[in-house]
Amino acid sequence: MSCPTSSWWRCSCGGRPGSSAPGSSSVSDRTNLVSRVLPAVGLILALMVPFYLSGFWLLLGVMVMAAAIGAIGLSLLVGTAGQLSLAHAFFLAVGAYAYCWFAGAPGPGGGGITLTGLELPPLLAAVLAVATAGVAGLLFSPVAGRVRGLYLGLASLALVFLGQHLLFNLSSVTGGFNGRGVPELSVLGFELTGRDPELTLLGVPFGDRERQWYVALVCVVVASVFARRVLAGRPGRALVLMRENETAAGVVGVPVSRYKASAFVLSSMYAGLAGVLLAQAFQRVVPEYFGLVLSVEYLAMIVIGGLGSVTGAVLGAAFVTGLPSLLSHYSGLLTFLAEPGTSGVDPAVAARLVFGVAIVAVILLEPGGLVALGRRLRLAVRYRADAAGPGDPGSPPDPVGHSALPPQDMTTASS
Amino acid sequence: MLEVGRLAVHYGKAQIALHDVTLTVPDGAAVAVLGANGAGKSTLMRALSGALGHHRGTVDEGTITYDGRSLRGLDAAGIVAAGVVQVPEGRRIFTTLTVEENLRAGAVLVRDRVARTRRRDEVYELFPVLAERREQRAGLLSGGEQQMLAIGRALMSGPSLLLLDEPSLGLAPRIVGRIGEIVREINRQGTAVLLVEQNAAMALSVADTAYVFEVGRVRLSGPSAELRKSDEIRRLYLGGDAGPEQHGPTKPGERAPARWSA
Amino acid sequence: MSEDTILRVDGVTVRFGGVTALDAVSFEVAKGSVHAVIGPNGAGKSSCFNVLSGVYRPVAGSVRYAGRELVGMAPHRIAALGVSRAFQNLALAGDQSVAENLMVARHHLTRAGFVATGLRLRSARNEERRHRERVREIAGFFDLGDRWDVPVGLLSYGERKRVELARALAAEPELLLLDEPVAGMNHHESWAMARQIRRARDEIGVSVLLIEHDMPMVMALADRVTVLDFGRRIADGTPAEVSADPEVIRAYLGADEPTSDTTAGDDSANAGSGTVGATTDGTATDGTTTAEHV
Amino acid sequence: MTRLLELLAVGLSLGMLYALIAMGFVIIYKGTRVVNFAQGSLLALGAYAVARIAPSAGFWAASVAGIVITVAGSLLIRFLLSRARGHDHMALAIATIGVDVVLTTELTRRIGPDVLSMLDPWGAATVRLGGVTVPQARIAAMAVAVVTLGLLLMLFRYTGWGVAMRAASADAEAASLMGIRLGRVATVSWMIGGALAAGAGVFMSTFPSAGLDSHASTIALAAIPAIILGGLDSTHGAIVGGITVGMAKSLTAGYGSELGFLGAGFGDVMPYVLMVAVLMWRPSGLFGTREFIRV
Amino acid sequence: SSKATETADSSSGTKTGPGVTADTITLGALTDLSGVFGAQGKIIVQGNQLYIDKINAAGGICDREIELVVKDHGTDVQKAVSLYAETEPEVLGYVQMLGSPITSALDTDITDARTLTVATAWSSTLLKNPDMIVMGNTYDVETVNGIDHLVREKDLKSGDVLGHIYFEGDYGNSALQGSTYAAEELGLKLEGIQVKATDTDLTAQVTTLKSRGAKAIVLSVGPRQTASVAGVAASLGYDVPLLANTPAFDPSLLSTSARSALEKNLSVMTSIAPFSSTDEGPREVAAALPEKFPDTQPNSFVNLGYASALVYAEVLDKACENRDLTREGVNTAFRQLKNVDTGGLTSALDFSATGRQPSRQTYVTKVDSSVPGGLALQGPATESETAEGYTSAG
Ligand SMILES: Nc1ncnc2c1ncn2[C@@H]1O[C@H](COP(=O)(O)OP(=O)(O)OP(=O)(O)O)[C@@H](O)[C@H]1O
Ligand SMILES: Nc1ncnc2c1ncn2[C@@H]1O[C@H](COP(=O)(O)OP(=O)(O)OP(=O)(O)O)[C@@H](O)[C@H]1O
Ligand SMILES: [Mg+2]
Ligand SMILES: [Mg+2]
Repeated sequence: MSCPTSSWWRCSCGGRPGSSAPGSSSVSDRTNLVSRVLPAVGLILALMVPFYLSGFWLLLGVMVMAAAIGAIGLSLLVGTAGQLSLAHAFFLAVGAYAYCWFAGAPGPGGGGITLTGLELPPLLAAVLAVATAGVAGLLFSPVAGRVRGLYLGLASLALVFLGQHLLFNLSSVTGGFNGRGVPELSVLGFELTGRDPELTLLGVPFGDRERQWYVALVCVVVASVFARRVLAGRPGRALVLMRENETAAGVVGVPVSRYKASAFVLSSMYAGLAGVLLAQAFQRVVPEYFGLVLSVEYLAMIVIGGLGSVTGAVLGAAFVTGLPSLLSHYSGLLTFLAEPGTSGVDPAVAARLVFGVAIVAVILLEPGGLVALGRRLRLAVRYRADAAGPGDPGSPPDPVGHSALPPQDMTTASS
Repeated sequence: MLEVGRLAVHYGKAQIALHDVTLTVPDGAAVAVLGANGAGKSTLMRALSGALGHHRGTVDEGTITYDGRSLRGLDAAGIVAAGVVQVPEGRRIFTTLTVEENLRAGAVLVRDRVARTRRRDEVYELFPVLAERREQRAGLLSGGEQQMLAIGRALMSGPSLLLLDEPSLGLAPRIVGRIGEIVREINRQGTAVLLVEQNAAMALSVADTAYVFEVGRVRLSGPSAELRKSDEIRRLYLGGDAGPEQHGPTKPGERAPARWSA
Repeated sequence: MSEDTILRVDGVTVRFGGVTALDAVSFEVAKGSVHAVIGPNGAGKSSCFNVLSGVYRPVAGSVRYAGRELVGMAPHRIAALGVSRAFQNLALAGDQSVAENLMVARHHLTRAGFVATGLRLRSARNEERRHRERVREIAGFFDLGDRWDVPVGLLSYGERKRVELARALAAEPELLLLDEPVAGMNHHESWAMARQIRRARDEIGVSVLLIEHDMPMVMALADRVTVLDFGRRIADGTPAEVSADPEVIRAYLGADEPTSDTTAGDDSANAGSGTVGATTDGTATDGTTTAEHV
Repeated sequence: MTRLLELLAVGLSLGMLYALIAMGFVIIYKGTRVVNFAQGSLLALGAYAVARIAPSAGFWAASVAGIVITVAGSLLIRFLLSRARGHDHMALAIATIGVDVVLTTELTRRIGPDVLSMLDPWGAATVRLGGVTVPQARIAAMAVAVVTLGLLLMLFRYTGWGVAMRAASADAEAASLMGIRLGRVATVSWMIGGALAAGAGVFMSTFPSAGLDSHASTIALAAIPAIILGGLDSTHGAIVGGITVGMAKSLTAGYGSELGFLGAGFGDVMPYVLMVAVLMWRPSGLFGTREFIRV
Repeated sequence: SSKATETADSSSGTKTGPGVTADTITLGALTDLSGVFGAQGKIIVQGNQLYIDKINAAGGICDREIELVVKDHGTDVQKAVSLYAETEPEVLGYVQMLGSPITSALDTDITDARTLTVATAWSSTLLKNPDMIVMGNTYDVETVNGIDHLVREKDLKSGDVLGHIYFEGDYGNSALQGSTYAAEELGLKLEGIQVKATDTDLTAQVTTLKSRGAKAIVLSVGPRQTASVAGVAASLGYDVPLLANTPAFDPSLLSTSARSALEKNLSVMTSIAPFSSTDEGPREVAAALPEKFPDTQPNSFVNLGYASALVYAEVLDKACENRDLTREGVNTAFRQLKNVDTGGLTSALDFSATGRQPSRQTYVTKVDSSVPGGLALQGPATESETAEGYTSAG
């Protein structure tokens, strides 16, 4: 098999690093159980979080979940469909700003700007914002028809710069440099992401962060289940073959340009949703945020998590979004570090250094990302458990294959 | 002389591909390896040429020595430097390079410019179509042309042991014949050859000895002439022209799927 | 086009820069037949398949299939018409299992889109189940049953080749294009494969257009053979006729014993610019344009 | 008219800088297929080393030391990447982001609020060429870029390096089966890339720039359109791309008020617009290796 | 549930709120220590620290010690927002918040939570936030005063072309508002060019201004850009006065090749006194800095940090007087400060009304490498006639 040169994302054919070993069906019962029970337990824990943790943690959680949605979208596009994109920040911005514009009220903004806005019901505005992001993706997808691989990735970067330029300059929509405030998401006067009306559950006041947590949780669960199913089903298979060999995919019956467009649309809709949620968390959207660094961070999320995997995208989002905050939150505990303000290595610098090292470490340990790392650890544990159990651990598993020669004694003429 | 002793190889997690394989290629000899799909022939080649790592495979035990020197610890480039060169399965030509550059890439270890040019001309002589296409991107060649290029490229380094993994794959009968001749010719000039082939007739006509692999083990081995006479070999690898009906599915009892009606 | 002709290729010409890969090639494939295309390496056989499956657009000529013109049609539309192809150089998704690789061939037979799949609507679930069963059956037919869950990248070359074939058949085609289906298989395996191809024709009723260098197999399997050399058709006829054709022997077989797949000597390696086969209708084209990927 | 000429000269001089930066990216990509996101911080590392050493040892000795240090840095990255289990180029590229974070953070801490001077011999000197002024430092940058390109061309022509590099990046396994030492190819690519980064870092911090400050590493990103324009794996593409981007920037900045309708600050977007336009015309840049799939 | 709800309880007659206990008052500083503005952030933190040390040594405020919680956002908006959420419940307010994208993003949070915050920037948009402390006059007023100075002292005449090179964003826009106003008032033709922080070679911009015949250039950029402009202008033989806003100069520029050009032509307009000022406040800073932070080079940003903490302390003193250390109380106290004397660190500050400049007086300083900090005061802070008629649009 010769290497399709379009596979910019790995060097050669043969087994994909970290792809699952064959013959795992023997343990599928157990893994099935684990894969069913684990998410349920996780979900219950996630539902309980707002009753126990403070605003900082809730906000961190909301940001991680929002990023996870964005990362799932990007993973669909890059990992599954093989369309490298660095334009994700742009689509996030489209979602965030479109929501603000659809739901926002006209009026004076900062710096002498008069803002416009449609004052639509927030939920409708959110749906429209996601749709707008999808349309933006659709409009960009023809470029992917012509430009491939890394070139496509870096070409899409142009969208980020163009986008930021627009955000700064279209100030009646975006508020310009100072951005614009984010209307609360609400249904019939009940704010899903704000504080109005006041609400107390089991003695815990349910303010904006608590509510946002649940909104984000619902979104992330729906988004990941949806993505997982798409990947396992008909569209997913078509996208994967398109990634591996575009021409062959067409011949096999996959309408390639339509699928490319669909991948861009779906991915940017995910980004749009992530943008809406992030806007809720920030309560103000500023153009500065939606830059190159953000795009690269999303790429880092899906690679660190494991390309093409939904779980990976979520893990990667937690890693890239959560880790720096956690590190700086706890870096104060490292008392041997210099005081902030001195020129030594202070906690802030240490946190950043650790973050950088962590990125390198994850990838060196497992280029397949956190999912692959997790899978490997699980396998290692299982092997150890199996070895301790009955059966002969030393005997090699049956080589797979089939016999061509009938088992029949034949004089071996040895040389 | 290449000596492989009790070689065992596995891929990834416990996918055993070779088991207790012992085999020798005497200096200047031509040895053929036959076997069904998945028998482990390519795995053997990869183990010899140091390419297993690229497939997440590892040698578990056994020895590989060439001229008394162990190849097991060497990387692929080191093995080439020792004179052992492989034509990989599936051609693996450099698709973005031109034909000429592919040949040049095969000769990176050859310092002598004159020798390089001479070998290149020899390759062009062997495969004139490559000379016609010398400026074309290799990836655009036809399947058979790519196969010729893969063989030519391996010849460029002037190996003392040539490992050929299905060199006749996808070649027209006339060229297959020529490949056989070429291999014989290379061999006559002193290069030892280890040849994996599905075209058993050609392989046995070229090789002095042959090994038959089955599910990761050496099932049979012996002089080509003797193996040629074996009924089993004739039936499975050479075939008296029996026609398709003589060859049932490899597993009995498979029904043909009925016509699909949606 | 007569009732029992499923495919008619007429005067197809393909050029790449200076290379004329196909030069006014014409032939017909009868419905329910196995039709072989043979010829030396680089003769233009795969390019011909690329035209049939919509990958290359010829500068001249037409391809009629079941009453439709295929030239200019997008590859996926051609696939939807029931033309399916197995590639010479495997084109599988390496990290996907055999199952997924075969299922993708059902694309044009299935409907579930992003929304239906993502929401796991009943229709999508049923469809998936029905087609999976069927595909499993086809995998069994190609002896891939026990490889069902294995990622294709971990299979040996010959096994992958079988997956490629199974995928082509899994598309439930009317016309099956097979590009060197038995390359990389040993004698026994080749014949087993030949048998499967014949059974597919006999029992499922597909028409087969086949490129192959394994002459004994072509002789045994094909009802009719077209021979290409340097992009031109040099012969067309029954296997017996073709293999006796001196032009074919000179350009392709290179031996006096045409059906032998063993060694043979031929020194005139590059004597291919011989006369055009008798039946070539030689539609002249000026064609300064090159063929393009579509 | 003179204004146009002047702006073109400015663009050329700015373009030389981008060309140097771009060339570093290109060499590493060519040899290893890794897009080195740490190139920016390597640049800053080189300039930082020169700035620290120059006061005691003089500019030239400091430059040599700076190159050595940067090459050591880039070899460290290469070593780290070689430890990775697998050869997924994307993953490796992301790993270089990690390296970049570490290096940038540490350099920012060390540079502090300072703007460090290179103490280079050119200073603020300029030459007049046909009525337009070009800084000497930029002429030196141009000389370095052209000489490097020349040396690389010679290297590629008279040794197997060019082919070996391209073969290694086309198919690593097959290349190693041909006796190409992947490790050595990678090492040499990273060394050249590192040395170029140091050079670019120095010229980035000489006149008409003020010197090196803690923002330095972000500036390398401005060279991205140059790399793509020219073709990711083409060294002369890097030079052409660099000059094109320099021209585009200087012209849009110079005619900013005439182009006011495009919004303020369009000069930074212009190279990207140009880049996309070129890609739509030639999907692999002006000189990049064309990608294709044949079935 | 283990999650506590916050209550503002009172003890010993003084009402308290978040960030205040019986013996400490906790203040936050959200700044950049590791990112692109890390260097500046660090120095301002040092200034904060110096003054807080002084207060604590003198027994604190309201019998409480002042504690400073420093958090690094690395100029990353997302991180800043989450750091704000993290620190907000534990602090009374912020003695420093660096970076205008960040102050913009947190604008509403700050008003919601009523955390009195010193914005370490001078854009006019900050003025409308009732809980924001701006240390001096905003960039627009600074610029108006500066241009007026050019006209009075540097032979700039009505009808002349005035160049203005500015960053995109709040800083540049704010300054541009000022220069637009001043140009109109003084009959100048304004030629504005926007640049980015990543532009370090401003040859094209200077060439353009030269060909347009600009007689002076206002610089609302970063130090590197300032040096580049000065250097390029000198090499082109383009000898015009340059006028820089507060953030556009850093003393380390004096070790670059642009030094002589800067010394010759650059004046810096600022409401923060230069390090070399001989007033009481700056002298105090100059004496304290080498003791605690011997590595830090003299820089007027230390004065800024010091003055910020000083103003905050004044607010707290007032609040203590009012016996109300809740956030509302602190804000009330803040608005009662009509005339804060920073000992010459800044011009006198009046915070009594939201939306108004705390000060309309600006120092004119000149580059002088012989004095610590590189800037020499040219006289007391003054408000120009032109500026008197100006009101910020923000
Ligand atoms: N990269 C790999 N990872 C895991 N298993 C592999 C890998 N490559 C091959 N195998 C398995 O090892 C066995 C031997 O494969 P090998 O490629 O050596 O067969 P072969 O004899 O060359 O067959 P063919 O004639 O089809 O090329 C097969 O069962 C195959 O599935
Ligand atoms: N896309 C292309 N660009 C340039 N040349 C091409 C292209 N496709 C095919 N060719 C050339 O056209 C000729 C015919 O190629 P084709 O693949 O059709 O041959 P083939 O008959 O299938 O040969 P084989 O039996 O070796 O597979 C070859 O010389 C090949 O180099
Ligand atoms: Mg094999
Ligand atoms: Mg072919």
